[in-house]
Amino acid sequence: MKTMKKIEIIIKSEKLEELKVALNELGVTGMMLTNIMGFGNQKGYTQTYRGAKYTVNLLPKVKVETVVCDDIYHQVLTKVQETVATGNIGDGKIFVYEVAEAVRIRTGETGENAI
Amino acid sequence: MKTMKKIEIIIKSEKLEELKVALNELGVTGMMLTNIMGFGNQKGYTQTYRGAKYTVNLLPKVKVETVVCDDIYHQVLTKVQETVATGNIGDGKIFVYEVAEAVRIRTGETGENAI
Amino acid sequence: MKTMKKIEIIIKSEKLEELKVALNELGVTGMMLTNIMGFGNQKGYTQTYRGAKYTVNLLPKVKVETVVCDDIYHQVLTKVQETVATGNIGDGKIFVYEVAEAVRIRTGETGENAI
Amino acid sequence: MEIAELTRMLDVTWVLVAGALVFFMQAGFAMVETGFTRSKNAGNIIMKNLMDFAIGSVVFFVVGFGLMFGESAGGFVGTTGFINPTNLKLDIFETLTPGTFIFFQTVFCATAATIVSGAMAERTKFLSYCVYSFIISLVIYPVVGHWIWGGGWLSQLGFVDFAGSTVVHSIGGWAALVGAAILGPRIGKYGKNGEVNAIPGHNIPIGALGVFILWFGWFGFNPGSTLGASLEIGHIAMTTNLAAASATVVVMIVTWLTMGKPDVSMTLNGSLAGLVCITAGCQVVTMWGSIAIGVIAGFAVVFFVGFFDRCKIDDPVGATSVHLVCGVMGTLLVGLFANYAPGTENAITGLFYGGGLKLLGIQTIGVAAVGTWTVATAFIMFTVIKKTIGLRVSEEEEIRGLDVCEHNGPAYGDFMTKI
Amino acid sequence: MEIAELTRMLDVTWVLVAGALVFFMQAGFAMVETGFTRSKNAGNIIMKNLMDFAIGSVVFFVVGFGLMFGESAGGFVGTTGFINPTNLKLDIFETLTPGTFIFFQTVFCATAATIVSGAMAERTKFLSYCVYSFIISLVIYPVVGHWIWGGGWLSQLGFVDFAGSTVVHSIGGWAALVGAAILGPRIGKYGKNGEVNAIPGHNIPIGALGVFILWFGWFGFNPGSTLGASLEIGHIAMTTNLAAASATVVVMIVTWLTMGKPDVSMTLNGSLAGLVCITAGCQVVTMWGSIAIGVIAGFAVVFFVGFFDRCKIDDPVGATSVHLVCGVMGTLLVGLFANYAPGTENAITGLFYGGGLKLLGIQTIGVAAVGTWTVATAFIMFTVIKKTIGLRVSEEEEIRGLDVCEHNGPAYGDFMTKI
Amino acid sequence: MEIAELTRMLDVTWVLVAGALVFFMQAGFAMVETGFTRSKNAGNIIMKNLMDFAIGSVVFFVVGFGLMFGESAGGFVGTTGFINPTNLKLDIFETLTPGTFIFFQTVFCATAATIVSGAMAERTKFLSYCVYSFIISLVIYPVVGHWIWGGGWLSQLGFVDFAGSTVVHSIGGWAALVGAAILGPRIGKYGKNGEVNAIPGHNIPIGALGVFILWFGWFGFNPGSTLGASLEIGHIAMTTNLAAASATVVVMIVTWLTMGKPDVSMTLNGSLAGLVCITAGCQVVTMWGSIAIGVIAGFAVVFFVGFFDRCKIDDPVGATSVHLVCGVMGTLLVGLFANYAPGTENAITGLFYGGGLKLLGIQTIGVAAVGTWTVATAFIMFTVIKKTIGLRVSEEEEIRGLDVCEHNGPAYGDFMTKI
Ligand SMILES: Nc1ncnc2c1ncn2[C@@H]1O[C@H](COP(=O)(O)OP(=O)(O)O)[C@@H](O)[C@H]1O
Ligand SMILES: Nc1ncnc2c1ncn2[C@@H]1O[C@H](COP(=O)(O)OP(=O)(O)O)[C@@H](O)[C@H]1O
Ligand SMILES: Nc1ncnc2c1ncn2[C@@H]1O[C@H](COP(=O)(O)OP(=O)(O)O)[C@@H](O)[C@H]1O
Repeated sequence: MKTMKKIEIIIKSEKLEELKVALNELGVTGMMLTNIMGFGNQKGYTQTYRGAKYTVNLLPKVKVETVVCDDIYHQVLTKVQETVATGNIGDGKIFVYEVAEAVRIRTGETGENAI
Repeated sequence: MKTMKKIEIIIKSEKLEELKVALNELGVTGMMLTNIMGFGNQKGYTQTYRGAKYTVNLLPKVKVETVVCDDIYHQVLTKVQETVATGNIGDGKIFVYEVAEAVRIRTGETGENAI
Repeated sequence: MKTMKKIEIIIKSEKLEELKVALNELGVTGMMLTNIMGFGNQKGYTQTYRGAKYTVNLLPKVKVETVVCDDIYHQVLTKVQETVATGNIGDGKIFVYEVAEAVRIRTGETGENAI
Repeated sequence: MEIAELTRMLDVTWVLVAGALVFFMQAGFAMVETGFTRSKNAGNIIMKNLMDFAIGSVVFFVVGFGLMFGESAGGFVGTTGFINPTNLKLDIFETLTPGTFIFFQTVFCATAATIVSGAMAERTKFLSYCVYSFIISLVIYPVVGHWIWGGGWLSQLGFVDFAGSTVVHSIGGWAALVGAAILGPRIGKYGKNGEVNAIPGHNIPIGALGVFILWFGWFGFNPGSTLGASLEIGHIAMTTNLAAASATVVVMIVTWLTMGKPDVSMTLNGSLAGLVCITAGCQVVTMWGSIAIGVIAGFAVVFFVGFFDRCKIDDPVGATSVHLVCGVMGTLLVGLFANYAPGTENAITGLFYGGGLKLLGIQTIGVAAVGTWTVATAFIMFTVIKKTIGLRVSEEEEIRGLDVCEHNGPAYGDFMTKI
Repeated sequence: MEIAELTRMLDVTWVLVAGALVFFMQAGFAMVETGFTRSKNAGNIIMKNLMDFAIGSVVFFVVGFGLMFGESAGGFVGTTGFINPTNLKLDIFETLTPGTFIFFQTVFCATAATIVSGAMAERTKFLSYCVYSFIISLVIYPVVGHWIWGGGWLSQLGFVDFAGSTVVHSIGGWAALVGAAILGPRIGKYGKNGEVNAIPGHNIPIGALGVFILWFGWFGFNPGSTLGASLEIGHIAMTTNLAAASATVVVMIVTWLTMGKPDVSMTLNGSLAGLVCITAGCQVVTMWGSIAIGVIAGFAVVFFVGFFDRCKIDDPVGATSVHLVCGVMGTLLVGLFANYAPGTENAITGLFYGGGLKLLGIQTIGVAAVGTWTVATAFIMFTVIKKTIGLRVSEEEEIRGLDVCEHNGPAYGDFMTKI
Repeated sequence: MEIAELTRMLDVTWVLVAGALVFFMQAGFAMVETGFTRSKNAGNIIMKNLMDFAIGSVVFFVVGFGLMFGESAGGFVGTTGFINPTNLKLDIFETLTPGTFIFFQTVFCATAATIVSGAMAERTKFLSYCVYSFIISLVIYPVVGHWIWGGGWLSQLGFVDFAGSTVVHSIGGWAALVGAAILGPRIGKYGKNGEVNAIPGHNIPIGALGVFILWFGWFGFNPGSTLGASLEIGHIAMTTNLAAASATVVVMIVTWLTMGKPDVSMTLNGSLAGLVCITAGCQVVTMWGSIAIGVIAGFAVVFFVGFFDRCKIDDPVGATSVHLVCGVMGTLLVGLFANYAPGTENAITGLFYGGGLKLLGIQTIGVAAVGTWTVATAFIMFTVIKKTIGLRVSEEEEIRGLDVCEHNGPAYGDFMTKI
């Protein structure tokens, strides 16, 4: 049985459209998008509200998760990195995890067939 | 030491109540619910706003995560699939991951005792 | 190659500030914060709206995720538990997962160098 | 300029301003109903409030006004003045001009019509609602209007409904009750074991704004019903305000004592309850009478919101408790509290001021007659709609929300909604 | 007190109340424009609506009023009354007092100015918008105002624009059109293959509230344009209301038939279209005439929203379709539907009532002249702004949102927004 | 009809309409305060605004009015007219009728009362706020009202406060200051190292709507304070509008220059600052005087918002800077800018127009006296409340939000809020 990986991509929402296109081209079968607040090297910015300063150090990011078969996993990693990178701080991260099992609820299929 | 698994269930929010009941009956000790936007086989739909068409291809879904001991893991998988399946596109997916450790913050207990 | 872990911490939002400070002191390089609704030992509460009772058993929680190298992993676990614990129901949980790979999108660095 | 003409001008000016304030109540209703229901139906409820006014304005002009103020057929219904109501020879046209009077009557008709949308919110088919709007403004409201304000049989009996607790609010309320009952409750409102589940509103601030707008508009609704400049309008504004204020205080206290905490949306309903309840008698009761009426309205609205829930009639915004219950009660209370111009020819005196039971009897007859007419016609109307085009959206549409299914997408395109 | 003085007082009272209602339309514009655009720009659009009124109030007082009502230079522009407009010797000051008249004119000027913010929403630099506000209230509006309401050449021709379809709405609309065209569309509005992408508004309920507020304010705008107490105001309120109502119904039906579902925000635009379209003729057309005008406005607004999109002129809130198209059309339709005081000296009669083509010709000249003037001056103004301080924010600012980039953070600090 | 009676009717009509506009300001306050605070307390702030009006309406009718307008005890307080204020024999009842006058005074009293909720928002116990509302309308406001408008000692001195910069706004402002100081800042507002942390409001559009509503209502508040039809109301509307507009422009520029960007919520405060500041002198200053007053108000409000923060007095909506500072300043500026009816018997002339220091002196006495009285009584009241039922919610309640803890759940049931 081939194994599967979950790729978790943290990006700015501006890059989402491009990423979606890229992933579709690679043939990923699905994605989950979550709004998150990120904290990383990008240090946030300062705003003034009614004369009082406040620092916004949690920045809105989008977390894109997709589960893929091991075959295309490396391809996806490379393509995503290339698509999204601008070279600026705050470009984001990719984390990868092993997936122990996958089930398609509609049919009950499992493993690779489910994704 | 027995191991633990995280079960990640992506469903439509309509099915949430039933899923909650089912998981409770199985004796899961907790859940995390997240609003996500999903993209899968279900192709979205088209709306007309002021005469201009736009496609909604990201559909709102709920991600339900629960960490369970290996004992009940298979039971949970089967039950969830049965409870949620309607046979229609968009029913959702289940993904499973290994959990390396769990801690109950209140007491500091770890492993199986923590869940 | 040293491995990495993802630490997933579920807490009440009141504790978030303290947790952020603690994690920063430990030198974690980034975090992802997500709004979730949690269901656990804490049984929720009952509200009355226009004379009708309703039970709120999903409580708003914050999920804090951080990916760390194995070196500091144990340290983080202990520190977080100590910082956040109040001894009351609803203090939250920590779950840990193996990370198979990490990429810094900006530079393309991978593994430990990426986090 | 002669003094008579100047007087007319002042009459026209005042009634026009009052009419504009009453028009603005449409915004109030729209905001209350939007705020007290769920975000997935916000665009739909807006649209219903907009369309009942728009459709109603046209059909009331073309037909309704004639039925209400045309030459009377036995005190039951008007029979002339269709298509061109300005051609009617009404006395009031001599002072107010046709335009002003028709305008003022139009916004009153629209108030009755718009009450129903709240009670039937979150599950009614949009097309069916348009048909309902058409019919209430075409015939249901004008006929009762004829009885009471158009010189019909109830007005001849001596029935007192100064600004429309019965004509406007109870008609809207009865239709709302019948509609909500035939329609059935929203999915999930009542549990299998009979428990009542709360379905909280999504935007209390905008609902509260609606209540403030309505309260504001009521200073046109009640004082404007003098249909001309008058020294009485100050008194009317006071009774209106005191009834609303005391009802608000009572509901706040009652919910605090019986539900543990002062309930915001119910207290807002309380203000409306006081306003509806004083509407019939605002001119004929004393200021202390208005406080008493407000207090009674406050108790009533809390009780009846619970009562209708126990009857499994699901009224998301409390329209029946506010408009029907307090409309009826306000009309009856005139029979107790009226104390107008005592000792004069025009005296209107209720039981508590030595007027005996006569007025109370007349008020009861009026309430019963209007109730019978409205329940009967509304029942026929909603049943026919149900059997033909259908009254209710499908279960799937109800769950997904009417904005996405019946209109052009969500009302709040940018905000994330809770699980 | 003498009757003449009392008459003056009634005049003053009525016009002041009407003026306050017109002021309130500022809130209506702000809410419509906010609700129909995205949440990331909500604070900015609020600020623009606030500042055009604030800046405009001051400059119109200091300079604009003089250009509009000062001693005429050849019917083209006023030349006196700057700095201290109260010193002018206008006849109308004798009845309305200077304060009341200047106040009323100020709020009209501000209405014209505020129309533009909607069409240029979500991408215009705030500073540039302030400059624009300054100039339209300083000169663009007052000059046309002089032609039509200040005794200038168009009024001498017999041009009829009772409450300002042309003076107020078409000026705002022309400037909006020129501004939106020079500015270019929002990022993402038009696809590479020419497709039109919807960018839905973020808060339909508050947009709808804005429409209700505008409709309410229009009962000051149109009837108040009598500039004194008058028996005509009831008729004017009726024509105003019927036109708005019938336009609303028509748009609801047309969108339902052509787009599959009744479109909420477009129907709300429909109400405004009817209101704008009846504004020129509200006093001189019959009630049935107003219904006809409303119906035409309804069709027009739906067609032109699509039309401007096909021209790739991005107008987020439909301001050009509503104010320009219906403003122009409403003015022309006076030439067809006018039927005022037939048989008297003051008769104003359009083609359909046997008045021949004369009035229509005059109306056309007026529309053309105002269009030429406004397009020319607006073009110069926006081009100069573009070349100097720049008209548009940077791409990054547009994507992140104007609230964060041009002001002090998001308008909704607590709510999560969608991906 | 006689001319005298018709005049009375016009008086009554005008004052009633103005009173309704002033009532509507309650909606404005509710929206401003809701919009400028956090979503977790939105239902609570609504409820406070509603209840201070409801409670205040009743107690002012029963007791307050008598204290304000009853037979004077040495110019200090009224002593008759309790329970049944309509029985008083006031001259003004002869023109306005008791109902109209009491109504108008009620809505003014409620304005003073409602100011405080903003400054004490997001942490005050609801019960304590109800007690406060009761007391301010019962005694604190009526006593000062008696001094200045009830024929008391200040009015006899020649103190000028035409529409209530001192009576209404400074009373509300002083009470707000004392309340906010005794209550302490919200958790997290001031850092350990003395830094001021911003706690942004959650709904700027609705806050802006509130400002527009207030501005609109002010056209009742100021011109209506003529207490009868008058040719002066146009002038008053102009000074009101120009002051508000120029203050708005000034704040926009000042925040831009000093904070880097034009601040939306502060600019909105600027409009209110101008309105409050012109309220005392709106009738007695020239239009250019009103612009000057507006400019001063604009500078003041920006400075004092910062100043109170440096004093660690946490006023979430800027109520003290707007109502207290500009109320006091507006009253004093009358001493400089007054130029009313020069050369006549009724002349009121300030320093800048050759009136010398006398008026300024009287104004200062009035400001000081009202300040002393209000600070003293408010201090006692809030201290007693604090010692008995407690003034502030628990820390946990403050963090979770008052809507969930003190009422029946969140105000926005459907929207997800940020972390
Ligand atoms: N170690 C980490 N664990 C979890 N999330 C991280 C980690 N490092 C970064 N992130 C997430 O990735 C986002 C982008 O990271 P950042 O450090 O700004 O990128 P870059 O390294 O390209 O500058 C952060 O906002 C955060 O949400
Ligand atoms: N490979 C995948 N990786 C991540 N999420 C997925 C994947 N496939 C599906 N999903 C998620 O599951 C949801 C339902 O999937 P869908 O393909 O519509 O179900 P079905 O296969 O039953 O038609 C999607 O909206 C998406 O969020
Ligand atoms: N087995 C589990 N799987 C997933 N999430 C869990 C699990 N147990 C608890 N949680 C999450 O942790 C939160 C806190 O758990 P809770 O049981 O209330 O803590 P405690 O055990 O300290 O009382 C819950 O709201 C839930 O979101």
